[in-house]
Amino acid sequence: MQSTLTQQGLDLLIFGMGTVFVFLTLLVVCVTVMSTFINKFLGEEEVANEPKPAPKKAANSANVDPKVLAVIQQAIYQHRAKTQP
Amino acid sequence: MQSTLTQQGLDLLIFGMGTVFVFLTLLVVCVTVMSTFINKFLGEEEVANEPKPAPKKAANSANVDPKVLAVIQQAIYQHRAKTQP
Amino acid sequence: MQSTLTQQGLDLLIFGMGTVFVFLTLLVVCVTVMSTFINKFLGEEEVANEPKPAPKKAANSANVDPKVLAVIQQAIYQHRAKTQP
Amino acid sequence: MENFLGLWADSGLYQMQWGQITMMLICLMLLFLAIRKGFEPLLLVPIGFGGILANIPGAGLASSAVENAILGGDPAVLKGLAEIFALNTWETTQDILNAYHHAKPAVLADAKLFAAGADYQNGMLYNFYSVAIASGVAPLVIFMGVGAMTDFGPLLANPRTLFLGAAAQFGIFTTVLGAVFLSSTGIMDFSIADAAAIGIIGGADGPTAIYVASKLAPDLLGAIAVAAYSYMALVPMIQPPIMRALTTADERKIVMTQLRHVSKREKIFFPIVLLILVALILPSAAPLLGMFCFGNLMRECGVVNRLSDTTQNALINITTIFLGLSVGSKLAADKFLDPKTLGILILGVVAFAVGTAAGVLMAKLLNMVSKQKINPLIGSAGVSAVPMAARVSNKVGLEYNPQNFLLMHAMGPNVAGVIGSAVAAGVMISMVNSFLQ
Amino acid sequence: MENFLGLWADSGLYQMQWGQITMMLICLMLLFLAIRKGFEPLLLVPIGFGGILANIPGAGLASSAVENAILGGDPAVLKGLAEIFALNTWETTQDILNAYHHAKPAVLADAKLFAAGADYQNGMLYNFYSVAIASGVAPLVIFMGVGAMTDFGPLLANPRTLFLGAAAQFGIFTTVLGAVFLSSTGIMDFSIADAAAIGIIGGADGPTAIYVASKLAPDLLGAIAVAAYSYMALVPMIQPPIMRALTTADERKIVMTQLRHVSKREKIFFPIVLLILVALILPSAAPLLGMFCFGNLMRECGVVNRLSDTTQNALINITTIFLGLSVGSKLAADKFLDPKTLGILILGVVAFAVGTAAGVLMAKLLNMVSKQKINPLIGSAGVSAVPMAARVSNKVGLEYNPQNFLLMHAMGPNVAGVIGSAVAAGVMISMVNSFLQ
Amino acid sequence: MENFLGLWADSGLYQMQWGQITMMLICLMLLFLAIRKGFEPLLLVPIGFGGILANIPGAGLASSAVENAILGGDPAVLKGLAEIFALNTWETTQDILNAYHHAKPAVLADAKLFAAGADYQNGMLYNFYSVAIASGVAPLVIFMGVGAMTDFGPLLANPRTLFLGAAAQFGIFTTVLGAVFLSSTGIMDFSIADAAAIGIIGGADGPTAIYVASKLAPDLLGAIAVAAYSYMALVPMIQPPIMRALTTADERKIVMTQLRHVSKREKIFFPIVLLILVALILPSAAPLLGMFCFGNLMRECGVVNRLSDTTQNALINITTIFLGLSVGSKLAADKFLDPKTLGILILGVVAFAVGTAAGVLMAKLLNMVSKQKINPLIGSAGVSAVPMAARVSNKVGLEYNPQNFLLMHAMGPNVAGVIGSAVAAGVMISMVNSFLQ
Ligand code: NA
Ligand code: NA
Ligand code: NA
Repeated sequence: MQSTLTQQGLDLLIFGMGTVFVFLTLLVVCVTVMSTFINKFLGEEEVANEPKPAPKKAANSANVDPKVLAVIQQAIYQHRAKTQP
Repeated sequence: MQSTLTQQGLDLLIFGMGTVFVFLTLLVVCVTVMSTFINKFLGEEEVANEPKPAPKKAANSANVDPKVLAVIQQAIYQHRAKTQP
Repeated sequence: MQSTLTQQGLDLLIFGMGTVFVFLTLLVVCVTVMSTFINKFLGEEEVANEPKPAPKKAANSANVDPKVLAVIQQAIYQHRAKTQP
Repeated sequence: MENFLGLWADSGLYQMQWGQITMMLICLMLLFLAIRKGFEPLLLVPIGFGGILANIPGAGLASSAVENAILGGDPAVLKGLAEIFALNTWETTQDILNAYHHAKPAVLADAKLFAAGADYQNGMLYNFYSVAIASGVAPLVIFMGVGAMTDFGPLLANPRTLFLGAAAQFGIFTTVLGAVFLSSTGIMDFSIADAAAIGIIGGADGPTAIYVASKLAPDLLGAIAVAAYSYMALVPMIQPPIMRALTTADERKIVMTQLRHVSKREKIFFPIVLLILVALILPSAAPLLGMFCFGNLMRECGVVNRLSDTTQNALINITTIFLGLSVGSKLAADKFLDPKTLGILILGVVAFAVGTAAGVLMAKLLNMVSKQKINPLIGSAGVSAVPMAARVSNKVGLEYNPQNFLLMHAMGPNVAGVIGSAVAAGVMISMVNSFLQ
Repeated sequence: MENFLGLWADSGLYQMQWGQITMMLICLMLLFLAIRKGFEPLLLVPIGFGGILANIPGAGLASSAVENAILGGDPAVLKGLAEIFALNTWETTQDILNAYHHAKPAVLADAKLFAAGADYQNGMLYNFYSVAIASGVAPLVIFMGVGAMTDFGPLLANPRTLFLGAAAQFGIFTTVLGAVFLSSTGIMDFSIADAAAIGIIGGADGPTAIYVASKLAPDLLGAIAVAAYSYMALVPMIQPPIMRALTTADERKIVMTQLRHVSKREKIFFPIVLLILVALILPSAAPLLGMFCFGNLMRECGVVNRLSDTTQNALINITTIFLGLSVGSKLAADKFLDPKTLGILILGVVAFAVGTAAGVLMAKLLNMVSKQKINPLIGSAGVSAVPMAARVSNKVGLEYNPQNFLLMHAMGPNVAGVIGSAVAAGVMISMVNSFLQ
Repeated sequence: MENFLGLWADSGLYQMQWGQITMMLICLMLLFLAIRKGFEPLLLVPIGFGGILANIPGAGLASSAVENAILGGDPAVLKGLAEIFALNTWETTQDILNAYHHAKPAVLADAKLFAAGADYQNGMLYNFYSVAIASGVAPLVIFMGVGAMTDFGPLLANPRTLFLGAAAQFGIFTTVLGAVFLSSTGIMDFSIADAAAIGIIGGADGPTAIYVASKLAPDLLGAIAVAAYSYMALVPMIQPPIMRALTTADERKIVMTQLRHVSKREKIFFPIVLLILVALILPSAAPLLGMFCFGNLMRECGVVNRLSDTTQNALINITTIFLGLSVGSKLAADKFLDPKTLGILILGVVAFAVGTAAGVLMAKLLNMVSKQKINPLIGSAGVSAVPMAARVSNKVGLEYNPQNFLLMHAMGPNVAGVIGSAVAAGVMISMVNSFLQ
């Protein structure tokens, strides 16, 4: 039974939007349950197999003198220019 | 009409070399026109969406003490040896 | 002539293990001959087309003050966080 | 002399058609927008350049071996191909091209062997397209890379923002209706598959749009991708008026409570929970969301950093280059210079506008039923366009309260929008396929 | 309403089978072991994730276009395929699937064209598997990367340790016998090809195991790869008891003489010597050992550092991602949830144990005939499992003499084990192929 | 016992032929030149190593599945293949191999399915070659990378140097004539396609030579690539005598005016202008020059640095590895140990010499008609061989005037030579194809 084009468009709107909302609502529920479960039962004992990836760490900390940083940055550029093929 | 091998070789030489010269001559013309146009009408207002790529900048400037550079380079090697998998 | 499964398994064991031992024994011989030859005839004149790859060099040397290293490492992180897309 | 004439007849100038000139100018404009105006340059530079390559007359870079054989025009070859396509009568090479485009795979296989036998080869861009897009792999790898670059922290801290991401997908489906309307009124001629592929522009997510278009409407892929990326770049112009029109000054000044800290463990579990939900509810979204979750798990699990780094750098960059060139191969004049493209461009901007509005209105709706207020300006970020839309929310917010930084709050709906449009993509592919069977 | 039912019938929940749920739980456990317990995460994270994707009901991500066409269940399509497979009578779709799995390449080509004509496509993971593993390329590239990361210095300083690497391969071949025994007593049903593929788990080398399994027993690849990587991660638990049981306290305290300096030139010549030996003696090991030697030559020759760096980073990482996902595609329920998997897991641990014992005993044998004593604890490192097994030797050694650092000494047999199992792989592929002809 | 004999019969030593031993020695020499003498190591290390792999007897790494089936020698398989190739009578397997090499694609497809049905597989290097070179993609990607590494500043500052790059291509076409002459006098047997492919060695540009050879004379690709890279490495020995012979001491001391500053914008426009010129004049050069311009635009436009970086590093390195191994696969004894190879080596050095001379003479010609003098030593840089040839110009210049740094001036003709040989490649492919139709 081939429905008309308009009917198909309406179907897409209704069932598509419906699925999106159902899915994301379920996700809200699951995420809330998950977060509650983790924070309640598993405690804040962090998974620390490896240190936090470095770049992110750096993005927050800024305890290096900007002038020193500039010199080093320059040095790194030169170093790269020398070592890179 | 299949020409002989020698004829084909000569054709390649004449038309090939001809095309190379015609093409590169046209390129000389176009490039000259382009440069004149840009420098005359568009001014030297540089496209500066992003800073010049770093390595090139470094290749020209050399205002870091070579000794400091050596230390830092060493440090970078150690740092890499430590952080790289 | 399709031999039985057990026979095939035994064949694999005998000829497989045999090949492994023969091969690695030959490798021991070849490597010993090679090392002797190189160290005797070619001398220790190192192939020095390029400096030893940097990371390995660094892994052995440790003549940079760890505190300086820490600062520089930090600087590198910041540098990366700034320059990396 | 004969050779000289041959070279001249081979030259681009001799074979150039107006359509190709027009397309080259359009592609040059895309390059200008990308390089000078910063319009999503990572994609639009390769797309624009690929588009120029695709329109070089006589080079056939975007054509398959069979197309090149047909365009070659050798009578014996044409006759052979016509026989393979079971064409009894044909007048122009266009007839054979049409037969080729509608041929069944088994016939195509014969035609390919015939073209290879006559020494015709696939164009470079055609090969790139086949490997990168027709197989579906490039958009999926990009999605994996995007997953590896996405921090779900803000979304996990405030899961309600997922509703904003859901609402903004309204733009997708109303656009589908719009395309269907244009079609039923006879203004344009879009099939339901075309309409769905056009709608996904409203998802404001490049790889999703390319993935859906490659599945449902490969002919429109060029126009859809160009529209999607262009409008994503235009978000700072499209969204603010709509956001202002639908909110009061008081609403725009709402200060949201600071986001709670999200633990590493929550971030590790999230992609797995999302994947399982996809598996249970919507298998048709599994390729897109599966790769997305995989990238995110690699990022967050902390034990495969070297894989995650490569995914975020070398792998996504390489894929982007070939994806862009491949999309460019679909900017051939005969496909792009069509009234449909105009329709796609108009419908695309409608999609963005409706999605923006729906996101803002959903935020206002949530404020009616909830105590913890949401600044409706972050609703517009639900369309995706990461991170542009979130920045727009932040910027408009700062105009009304210079102390109110909405960026992190807007990142929640922003990444929710990515999930939302991937879900929408899954639904549409699944439903359209069932319509067509 | 019809559409809603369609969506529900399409949903994973509706189509989910117990096998798929079980496999998902198993894969989640693999992810847990990889992320929380550090079990070879670089491989087990992608494998586990790929396994979940492969078991999403209705998505068919791990199925070929023909399988998807059969599972689609359209009567006309089934009829067409049954005709192509020359099935006169068939009752369930399983009959057609069986015919598909036993079809000759020429028939398969027809079936593929038919499935493409009916608009069915290969699943994403199936494509990954075809490109990465069925072609053999991914394990070979990984092997090249491993070669580029391997320092043969310790082995060159003490070539006798190659005998330890040879002895440890005993685990491989006794396991083959074990599998054959299980089969001949009727407990399991392993062919000689299956037995050989299972035995290679004892090689303790992931890419070698995957390469051999893909050639000899693709159906068992998932279980074999999971067993190989899991046991490699369990080496610190499997090996020490065996090492202690077979050695006396005095033997464990043997202090080995410091390794001599190995010149750069020796390191450059070694991969070439090894390659030539392979060429002369065992061409069937040429792909694996050839790529390994190539990687190592790039590393040591000092003039192609940029190639070597890329091989060790971007290239091996990209390949690892797709290799892992591809292996995961073989964790489909119908393949993995089979008594054979249990047999593979049991035989795998036997292989590790026998290999460990053989390595230790070989070291003791060498001590009987040679003046320069070897600490038998480094014999266990001959199984490969680089660098885990060498670390275990070191750790156990330190327990008995806190000044006795065996790590560098153990690296010799450790890398010798890699060569040994690649040789064993070559022999087995060559012999099994001759059995089957 | 039977098995032992089988293993012995399988071993390389038993199957080794003199040709293979010779080729291995040649490849070892290539490795020696690359590693010890620094001859273009990035390419010659993979090529040399690939060449050894290709000549491992019995491994069939460089053979297709059909070739491996023929070489396997099973009577039933041979009979089946002979039927497919419609051979009524045949005596040796060589007859069937010949039939295979001349078969039409449709017949090849049947033969492939038959070989697959008999469980034969493509060798590893054959697969690499198919994917990397036969498809044309690897040389094009390398060209993109070279584009991303090229600074056109010196050329834009002094566009006249383009004429030097044009003149140096004279070496290409005279070598074509040379090859044709050898052929017409009966000394060698080169077709016009062979001659064109050999001539391109004079382009002094590796990827261009490989690209043209793969299109026009795949059988000669190994020898052509080896000659091209070897002579590029020998540029410091080949060029200086010619440069000295054709110039006076005064000419060599000419000091050129410093190059003007070139604006960023000119550099951005240049690849676009070049591309449009290619599109208008010479579509057959579009693949090579298109990718080259694309790489350069990514480099200069400044908004896609992450793509440009990856192109210059991970992507070009990965491609180089597989390109090199693939070229090595064409160093099989039966192809390389042929009088033609000797002819190619001789013609190649002639090409370099003529190109060098033509470049120098063109510089002198330009000096006759122009006021601003060019040091004719930079004319030799027009052959390409970037940046070796420019360095040679600089070095010879310094010998005669220690204050005269010609390096930057020589970079202009040097990169012009790359464009010139890509143009020549386009013309030759286009003209040879028209000859053959
Ligand atoms: Na979206
Ligand atoms: Na091993
Ligand atoms: Na050149």
